Amino acid sequence: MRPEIREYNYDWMMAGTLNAAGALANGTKKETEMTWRYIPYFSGVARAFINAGPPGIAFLELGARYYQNILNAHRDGKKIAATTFCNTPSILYAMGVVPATFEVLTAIGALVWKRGMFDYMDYCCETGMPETSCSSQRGALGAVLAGLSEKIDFIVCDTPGVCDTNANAFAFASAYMDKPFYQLNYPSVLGDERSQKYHIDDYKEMIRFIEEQSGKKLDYDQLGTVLAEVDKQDALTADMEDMLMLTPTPVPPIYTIMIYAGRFCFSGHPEYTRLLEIMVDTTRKRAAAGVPGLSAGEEKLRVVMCYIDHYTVDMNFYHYFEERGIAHTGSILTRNFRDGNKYVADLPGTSYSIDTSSPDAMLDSIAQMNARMPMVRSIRGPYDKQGMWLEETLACAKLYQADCIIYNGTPGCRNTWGMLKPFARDLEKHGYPVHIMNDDGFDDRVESWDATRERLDEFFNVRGLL
Amino acid sequence: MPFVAGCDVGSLTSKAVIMKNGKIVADAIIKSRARPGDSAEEVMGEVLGRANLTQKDMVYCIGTGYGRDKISFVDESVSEISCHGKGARWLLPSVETVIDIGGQDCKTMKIDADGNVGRFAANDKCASGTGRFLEVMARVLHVGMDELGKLTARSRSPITLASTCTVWAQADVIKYINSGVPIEDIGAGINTAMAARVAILVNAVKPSGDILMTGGVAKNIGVVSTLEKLLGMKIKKARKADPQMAGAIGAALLAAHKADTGERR
Amino acid sequence: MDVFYEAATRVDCRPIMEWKNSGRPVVGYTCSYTPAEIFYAAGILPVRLRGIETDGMEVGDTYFGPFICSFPKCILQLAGKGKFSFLDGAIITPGCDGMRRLDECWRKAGEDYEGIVPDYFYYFDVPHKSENHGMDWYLEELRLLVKSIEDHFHVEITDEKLLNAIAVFNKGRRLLRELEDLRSKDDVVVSGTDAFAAAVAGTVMPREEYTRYLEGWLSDLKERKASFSDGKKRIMVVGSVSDEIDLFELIEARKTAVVVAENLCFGIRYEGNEIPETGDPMASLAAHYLGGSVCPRMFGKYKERLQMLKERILRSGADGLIMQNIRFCDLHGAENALFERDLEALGIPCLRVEREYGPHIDAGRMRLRIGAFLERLSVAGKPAGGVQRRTA
Amino acid sequence: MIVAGCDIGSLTAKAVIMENLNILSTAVARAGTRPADSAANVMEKALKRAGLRMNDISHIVGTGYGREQIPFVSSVASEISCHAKGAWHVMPSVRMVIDIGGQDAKATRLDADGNVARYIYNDKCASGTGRFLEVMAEALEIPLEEMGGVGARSTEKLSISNQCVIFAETEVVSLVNEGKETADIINALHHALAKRVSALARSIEVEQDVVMTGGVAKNSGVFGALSQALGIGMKALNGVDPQIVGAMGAALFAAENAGKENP
Ligand SMILES: Nc1ncnc2c1ncn2[C@@H]1O[C@H](COP(=O)(O)OP(=O)(O)O)[C@@H](O)[C@H]1O
Ligand SMILES: Nc1ncnc2c1ncn2[C@@H]1O[C@H](COP(=O)(O)OP(=O)(O)O)[C@@H](O)[C@H]1O
Ligand code: SF4
Ligand code: SF4
Ligand code: SF4
Repeated sequence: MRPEIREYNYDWMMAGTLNAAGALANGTKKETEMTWRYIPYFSGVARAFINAGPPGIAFLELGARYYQNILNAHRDGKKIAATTFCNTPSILYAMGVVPATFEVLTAIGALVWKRGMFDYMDYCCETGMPETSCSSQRGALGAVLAGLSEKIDFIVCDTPGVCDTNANAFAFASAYMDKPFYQLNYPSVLGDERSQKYHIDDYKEMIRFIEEQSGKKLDYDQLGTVLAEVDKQDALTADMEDMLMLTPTPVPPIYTIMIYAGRFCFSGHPEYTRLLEIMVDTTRKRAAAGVPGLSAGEEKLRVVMCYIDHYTVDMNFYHYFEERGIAHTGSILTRNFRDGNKYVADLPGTSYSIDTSSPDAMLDSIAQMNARMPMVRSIRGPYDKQGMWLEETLACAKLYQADCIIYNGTPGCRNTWGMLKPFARDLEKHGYPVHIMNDDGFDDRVESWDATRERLDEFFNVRGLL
Repeated sequence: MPFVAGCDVGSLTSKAVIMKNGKIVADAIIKSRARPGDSAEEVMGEVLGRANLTQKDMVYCIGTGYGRDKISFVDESVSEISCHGKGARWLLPSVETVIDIGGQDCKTMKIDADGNVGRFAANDKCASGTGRFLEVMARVLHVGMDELGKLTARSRSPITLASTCTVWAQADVIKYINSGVPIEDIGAGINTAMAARVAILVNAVKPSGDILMTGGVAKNIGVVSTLEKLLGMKIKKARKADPQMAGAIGAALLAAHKADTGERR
Repeated sequence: MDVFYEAATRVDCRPIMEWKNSGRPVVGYTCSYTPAEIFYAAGILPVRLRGIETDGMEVGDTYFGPFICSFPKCILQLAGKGKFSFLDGAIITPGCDGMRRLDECWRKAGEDYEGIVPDYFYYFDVPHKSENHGMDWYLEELRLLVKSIEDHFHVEITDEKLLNAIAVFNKGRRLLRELEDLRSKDDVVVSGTDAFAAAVAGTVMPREEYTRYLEGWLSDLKERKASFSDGKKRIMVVGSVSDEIDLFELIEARKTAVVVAENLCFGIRYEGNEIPETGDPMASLAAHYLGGSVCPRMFGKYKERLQMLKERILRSGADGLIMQNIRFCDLHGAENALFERDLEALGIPCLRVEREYGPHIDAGRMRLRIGAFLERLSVAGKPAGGVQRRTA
Repeated sequence: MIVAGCDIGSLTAKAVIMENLNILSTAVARAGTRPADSAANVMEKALKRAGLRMNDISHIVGTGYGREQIPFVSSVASEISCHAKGAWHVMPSVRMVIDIGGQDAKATRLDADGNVARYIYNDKCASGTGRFLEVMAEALEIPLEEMGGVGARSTEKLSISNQCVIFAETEVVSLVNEGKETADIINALHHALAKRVSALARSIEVEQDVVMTGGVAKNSGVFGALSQALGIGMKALNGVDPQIVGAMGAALFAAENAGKENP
């Protein structure tokens, strides 16, 4: 790691940058000019969010708050738990613990910094994490291992049984720094009684672990409040989803990332509800006024991302969709699999519902919700089994009227790359052109954006889509 | 006093050194041939010629390098990791950490006061951490090996390159050339990709004390200077001899030790 | 010994084919979390699946993506080439992500290559934790497995048969333990290559035949005077799944080292822990196979594994550890790094290498790394301040 | 109407001039560092052979790596489309085109109308590409053109397992050290490459007829080994140099475009 990078506290740096960007919208012209100079590498991204209107600004503020919470945690007498994006932070909020979600931190870093998270990723390898491991954890983990972030107190991870490389990153962090560790573990099936019970047993034990680590008992009133908030958020997200279904969609591509990034950072937190409200409101207005979601004006094509998006400098990926008139109808991360959502109709038994009537009902609800977070829901079992990746992708492609399906991930993702070729083949058999992006969503050294873009262009042209 | 020899048959170059009383009598370096046996004969012939000696004058001879098991005239063969450790110590007595980058391998090691190797790490991943990577890239850029190293200093904004694959990086490089990116920025990007890969390996052994680079890539000033930046440490210069010769020198020193302890043939 | 070498180096070795030709079923499994006793109790030969003898990866690469460890790819390659045609069944376990995707890849390959998917193809869902509900889940999985074997093969697996199977397997465990003890002595009478071949053979041979041979061989060994360890460095091999005899040969080729122990899932790793031969056999099997927790797929148990490794180093008197991981095996790759950090701090020299699996290994590169490591050990002498060996 | 296609690859530049779907002339030249120069050079060659001048050509389509840098083209098309187009034009029964060039390998499936149904590139490694053979030819000190012939004389079966070009090179060097025959090593290389490419083709399902295009198709050793690996006898594109198929496809697109412009 470059010595100059060692000089800055990572969280502080990020909080500062995001704060500055968020404040831009209200600043005077002169202040704005100053700030652009202060955050030169971030300007592309920040402009993208600011141009997205009130939701974008709210999102930047939310991001800043996220880092700020981490920075202030210990001062405020709170513990920090390192965790994964597919472990809902709502339980941590209910228990007064501050989440530090590696994948989110890496993605934001990759967007914000000119050099991406390269230095941190590489530092992680220096400590012994394999270079072949998933970059989404490696970035933030590198900063943590290098001691450049606020110290974390314990680790809760929920990918064992679903994604080795992810789970392994957290297990490594725990062993390397000697921090307490709890793993939620998922069976390869979903929806049957046995696995439902397993989810709950496992979740209860996790709560015991968090209680022990934080020194605070779970307060069910608090949990009830948080779940009620999640309930609202789910309904708002469902509204967004409905609007994504419209052709042409009034939802700009960049909104999809805000939906899930918000959820991964602030599920159950009123701040996220506010963000969603602003988004729904803005989108409704757009729809009413006939303003298309795409800056290109015309919607030429609709895409379902069957996995994650591409997060590198300057939001290139989202701009690309905007400019070419391609509607982004969400990725595996966008959806929440709440009962009653349209896309779960074709996926019986694989959704959850929220019931706050009793402490037990609340626990069951949150455990089942957690077991249906992105990825841990759909890539836990063989892809062609009931409710898993193939059925889910097809259900979404149908409902969102996708013209084609695109995969993007990271080379570290053994789990999806292990089945991707047959999976793509099956999707093609169902009549969907499939493009497999060969890059790393978090590390554009693996494939430059130019090369990635060329391949995308080629796909759309050769397959006669654009 | 006895003459001893070290012969380092690498994948790209073959080196031979004749030493006496801890001093170099003669050295030679040639481009490796397809068969290591041939390379060894040739480079040894060359160095013997320069010193005006014959193979019989060598009391003990140690072979090292990629082709070490194919050299007919040596008494023994030792891995290049151990030889580079010894050689580095001779080149710079204060050295504790050695980085050796040759044609097809990159190794970093800690050495003790006698030049014995302790912890070491080697690049097992991709060809991009090797000298061969630089050669391929230099060819694409139509510059010489020397010149490639000098590009870093001239560059203002180096490109970022996939450091994971030589051949794919080559594709990116061609793309950058095509789109008119200045050659120094491309070259600097190449050196940086290489240095980044090496830095990971260096830090894996926890560098301490004086650091020395051996092997041919030590001559690439772009890689060296970027590596210094990444590590935040200075890399010492070897003045006594060409760092590319370190393996052969180490082999000769080990040979001298064998000769001293009476293990002559 | 020849029997062991044959079994360890040939996919369709004689013992398997003899069993098969006598009309009895053979079932393959992929990972050591599958209790072989259950198959034995059902009159089925359990055979650990391997990837040796592949000379290309065209089938493996057709279905698996590029970033997958070469071990499951090699298994698929062999399957695609019809080398597993002797299998009546296969058990896929989510040992690691590459391994569990063998389920889809093998089935999909079956759409293209006729007859390569055994009639009985079963996904055995092993949890990643052995506490409470994890153990319950595993136990239930065992019951489901038993039930499905009974249904498919028309057999009955009684507790009595299971207890008997456990006893038979325990005998092998005791013998392997004896072998371990022999290797731990100051004078080692057996090369690591031979010992490993014997261990690997145990994962494919019919158990009774195996124990018979093992017993005979051990009694020969006990008579042996010749020492393999004279002036050599004692090595322990750990890391990724390995059944590669060549790797051990490579280490011992220069005659400066002898492999005295390994911590590999094909090697002698479960020795010592015998399974109770009375009581509830299913519960005992579950406790043994899941509770054993010796592999990094059981997340969060690093300290336990480090402790176990230290004890094994102590017992075997290893001078140094060779830690290998197959490329893209994150689990062992990361754990090796931790082991290296913690063991080097104790003065135990470690070599960490990344490699391809078996037939695809780059022997030249391995040889250099191992050679240099042995040179390091020979100057270092006994590790200063390191673990002092407990005298046997 | 006279049209042309110009294919600037990583290694070679190709040009084809056509009139009424008949080839007037073709040219292949080594590509330099600047695609614009390579294009001008190869185009000049083709024009000269056809006895034409640039002004005589009504439409030119560019393709290949350097397609964006060719100054004189009217439009561009991807190599995938061009190779498919060219191959289908020569042989309408073709359902799969395997194109191995210097920098990548691609398998493309076509429907009965010659439209691209699916395609796939080589995985992140270069070991299934022409570059692999180039590097090896250099290490073995033997001209590329002779590899096919030399490999055919092989008597002993060797295998080269390393997936990486650079590492495979050292594997080759060690085979040389062991005293292995060059013919056997080359044969092993052909099979190694063929196996990698066959995995590519199979993952999108192989359908007959299969043809091979791109420079590597000229290597009879690879052609044979790939047929073997696919378990399907590939068809030869009669009378057409496989290396120019991409440029020919581009010329065919040019004819279509020109047709649209001046019906
Ligand atoms: N003059 C030079 N300037 C910069 N780099 C050089 C120079 N000469 C050689 N190199 C680099 O050194 C490498 C060869 O190193 P060497 O130690 O001779 O390898 P080996 O021992 O494997 O043959 C070449 O690949 C090249 O990258
Ligand atoms: N005459 C030949 N005989 C055998 N192989 C050849 C011949 N000419 C070219 N090749 C092979 O073809 C490759 C170049 O193919 P080509 O289609 O021209 O590539 P590109 O379009 O990328 O420039 C070379 O890498 C080489 O392996
Ligand atoms: S599935 Fe892949 S991208 Fe997702 S968390 Fe795991 S490794 Fe990362
Ligand atoms: S290393 Fe562990 S997960 Fe892998 S095959 Fe062995 S026992 Fe199974
Ligand atoms: S990615 Fe490139 S350099 Fe790396 S192994 Fe493959 S061909 Fe070699």
